[in-house]
Amino acid sequence: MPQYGSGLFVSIAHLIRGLFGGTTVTADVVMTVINSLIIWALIALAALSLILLERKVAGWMQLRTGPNRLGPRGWFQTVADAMKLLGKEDIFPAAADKWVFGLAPMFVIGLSVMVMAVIPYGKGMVPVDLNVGIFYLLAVSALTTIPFFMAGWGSNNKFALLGGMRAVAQMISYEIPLVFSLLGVVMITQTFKMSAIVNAQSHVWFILLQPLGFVVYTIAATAETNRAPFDLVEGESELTAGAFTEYTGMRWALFFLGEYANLFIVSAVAATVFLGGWQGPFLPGWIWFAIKVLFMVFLFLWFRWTFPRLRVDQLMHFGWKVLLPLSVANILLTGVGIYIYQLIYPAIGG
Amino acid sequence: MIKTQELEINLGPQHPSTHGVFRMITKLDGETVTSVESKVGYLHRGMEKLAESRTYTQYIPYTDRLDYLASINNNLGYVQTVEKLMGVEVPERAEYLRIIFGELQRLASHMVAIGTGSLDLGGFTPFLYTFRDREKILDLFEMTIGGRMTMNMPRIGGIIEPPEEFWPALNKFLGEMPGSIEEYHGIITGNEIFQARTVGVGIISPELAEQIAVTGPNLRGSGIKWDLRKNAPYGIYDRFDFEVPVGVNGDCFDRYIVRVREMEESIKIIHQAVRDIPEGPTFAKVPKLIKPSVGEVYHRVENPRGELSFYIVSDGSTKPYRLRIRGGTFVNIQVLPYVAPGWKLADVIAILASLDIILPECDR
Amino acid sequence: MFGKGLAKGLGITFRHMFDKKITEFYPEDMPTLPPRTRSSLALNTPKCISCGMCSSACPNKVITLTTDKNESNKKFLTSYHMDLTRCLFCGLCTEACPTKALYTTTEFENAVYFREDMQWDMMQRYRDKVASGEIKEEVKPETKQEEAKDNG
Amino acid sequence: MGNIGGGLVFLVFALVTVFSAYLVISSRNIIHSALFLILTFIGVAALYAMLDADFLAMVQLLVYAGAISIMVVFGVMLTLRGGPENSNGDTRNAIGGAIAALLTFVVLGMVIFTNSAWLTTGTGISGGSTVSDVSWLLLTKYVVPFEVAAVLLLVAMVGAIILAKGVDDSK
Repeated sequence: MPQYGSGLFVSIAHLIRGLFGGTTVTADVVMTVINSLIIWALIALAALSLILLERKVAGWMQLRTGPNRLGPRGWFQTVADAMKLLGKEDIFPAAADKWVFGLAPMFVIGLSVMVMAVIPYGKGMVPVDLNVGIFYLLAVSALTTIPFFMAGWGSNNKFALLGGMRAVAQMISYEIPLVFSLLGVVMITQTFKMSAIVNAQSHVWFILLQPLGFVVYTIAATAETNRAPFDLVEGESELTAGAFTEYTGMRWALFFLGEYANLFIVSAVAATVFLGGWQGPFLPGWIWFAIKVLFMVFLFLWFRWTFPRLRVDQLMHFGWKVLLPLSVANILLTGVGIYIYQLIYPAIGG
Repeated sequence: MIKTQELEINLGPQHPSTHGVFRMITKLDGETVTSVESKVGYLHRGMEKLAESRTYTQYIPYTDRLDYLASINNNLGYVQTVEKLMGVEVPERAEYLRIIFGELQRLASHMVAIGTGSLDLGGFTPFLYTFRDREKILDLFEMTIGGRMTMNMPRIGGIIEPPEEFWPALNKFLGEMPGSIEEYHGIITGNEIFQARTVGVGIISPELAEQIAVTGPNLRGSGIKWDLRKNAPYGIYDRFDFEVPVGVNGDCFDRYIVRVREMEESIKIIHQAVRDIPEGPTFAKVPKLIKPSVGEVYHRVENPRGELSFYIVSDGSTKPYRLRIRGGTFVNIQVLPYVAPGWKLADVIAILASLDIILPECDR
Repeated sequence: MFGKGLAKGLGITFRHMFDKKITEFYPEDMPTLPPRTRSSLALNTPKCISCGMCSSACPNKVITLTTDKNESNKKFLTSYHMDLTRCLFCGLCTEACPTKALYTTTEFENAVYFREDMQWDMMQRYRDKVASGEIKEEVKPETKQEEAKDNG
Repeated sequence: MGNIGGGLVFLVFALVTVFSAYLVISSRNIIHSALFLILTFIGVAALYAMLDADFLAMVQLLVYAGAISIMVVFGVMLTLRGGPENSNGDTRNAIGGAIAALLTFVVLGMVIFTNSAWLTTGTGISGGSTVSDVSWLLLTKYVVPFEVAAVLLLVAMVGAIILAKGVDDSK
């Protein structure tokens, strides 16, 4: 396995592997444990920093400074908030469906961990490089509907129920354009493997080949993460806090964590699939990856702090009647494009 | 047709989007609202009864607390009513100052209306932009009278003279205002999502508006050109040249855009007033103890939220025998059960926001 | 074209990201309020002529003052109490004051932990202010000081 | 899957699948039933993945657990009258059900164990991943069934829309 210039983390991983005898089962198990610990840490880190970033960006856009009290320029604010949430009372509503209500937040975070396992963070830095990587990612993130529904139902609260219903309806409608928008890239690369998709972009980023796919993906991903202008699940102006109305303390914080982990995931997928992943000159791959993810995150934050919210039927209308045809058209165009390309360069494709 | 179970939801009295303590009992079929029952009165403080135990002057600060976003307009309405009862002639300069401050207050109030309107549709940032500009107006008020929300500024027979530094600050504000309105248009009016949420939503037909006696921008949004400043001028409004903007469809967007255009008209009025304001005293000769003769009086003014009128019965003592307030919100809110059904839950919030209610005025 | 308005909005928010922020860092940078600000009330005791105009101008009976008469039949203040829990900060009392002994100040940090702390003894507050050097005590007529001494 | 670890994992997922399938039918609360159904689907997906049918596993996850079960849940949630307690009714014909299940089990077992061709594992068509195999087969050998299924789904969709829109009640 040539790992030239692959950077710090890969070397560390090799070192640890070497300690346990290279490719033995023990080494595999140890690496899996370490990888999952890293992913957990990454989720916590991503959520904490993204929450702060969100508040800072929101502040700047609104002519405020954002959090500015704790630590240098307020950079420790979310840490303090997390501590506060940890210390809060965990309230179960009397009429709640205890098991469903209690398990929902854990599923949110569990699914995020499952998804984050297949993202290529840098050259050779894919915790699990599945053959069906991107498809696995979509399949698992489709399951994120369930915890939202569980939260909405389990709370036994009318606002929460409406929020849960919206979550389900919204995710079902946006899952399909999301999948289809990524299919164009899959058609070009002929693989679902995340690392192969990144490798295929060493010359040209797929945002240039798939601009329509990128646009559709960005919109669908905004809806998938329940962020404005598609934040109907929370919809605070009509549903107070939607599906999370009854949640308190750490359980609520887990939802929050899940939301930002999801934000990170969709940004990471966009960076991987459309922006060339960790490819880039001079800097190590994982730094390039971080830069691209931050760019996507900023895009989502920017949308959130500029746009009002769509109505639920407009959201459905937009998803089914605008995005879906667009994404199908994208697939068609890509197919035609590949066909023409193959006529010119018969070598490519299978 | 697949039927779903009807869901009864209490929006309010504690709810982020009911602008205070307003309660809507909504019945939902899925997301579609089938009926709305509006409940008011959670903020009832007996404002009318309080007047009976306060002297005429002492009641002025209470009118601040009717429509707290337009306190100077309330003050003016009340003060002019008492002046009408007593037959007091207010000095020219005071009249002009009243126009300036009344219109500044209208601007501030409309800024809140469009800002919170955007907030209720989920757009948080425009809300803070409007509040940034409102802050400038409040600074002007603070400079003049010392209050920001509850100004208690006009007095029976006059108004308080603003300090020297007020005039340059006012000019600076007026200079910045067109840019700000341009910004509102950019971030709210022109936004396709905002338009999708408001155009054609919650149409109040002119007939309905007339039957319920809706007033203010909500009435004008329905296309009826009725503005007391033009149709029954009080103070010296007849001397100013301004348009009465009206909407076409009577939907939420029209009510919004009428407010923005009224802001532009208000700026025009302030410009004219600043140009024409004469020198002179700002207080008429009024006895220290206000004791109107026996009689009754009715006076109405155009407030940012519709007509505000006072009806005072005097028994010749220093306190009103009976005082009755007709607030715009209380009437405007009554269209909700007629307009809301058939729309989605989020639309009801949009309609409520476009009505621009303020509960203290409604419940009194 | 669809999306033009959205793009314009995005442009506005992006521009504002680099604008000057308008946040006030309150406890560090105290805001300078205009002199007319009605955020607190203070009594300049020596100026007070104990006429009771403020008390009768108040819509909410915030002010209760007690007076006494000296030998020369001149009224002087024995206590001046304000119940801030009921105060509207409307400024009618300061307007009514003929000598401007009662005046509004720009101190705005009036929050207290206990309800009783909202009961202000204005004369005591004046003495505290003089003691802390915040305001200079007005030179009182010679006779008045003696009278005060006589009364205890 | 000869090693002990693989067998253990299989056992865990099989138990999860069977147990949650049992809970689907025994749960009194219909929402719980629906949620356990999702768990069953996920367990089945895991079993597929263990059989190296990773594409099928993902389809199972995406379509069954992600979409179909959600539709079930949605339908239940929207049409539920009264509380969720005892909404699943009694499982009355326990004996009859047991006999039917036993018979099904026996028949399946006979089919599996008497048909020796099932016991051998198939080899890939192109030697590539399962995805390319599946797509290759779908668009060549099985193109007619594929299109027929598509038409069937289209008909079902049209029917669903007509059902949902329904006849005007006001008549």
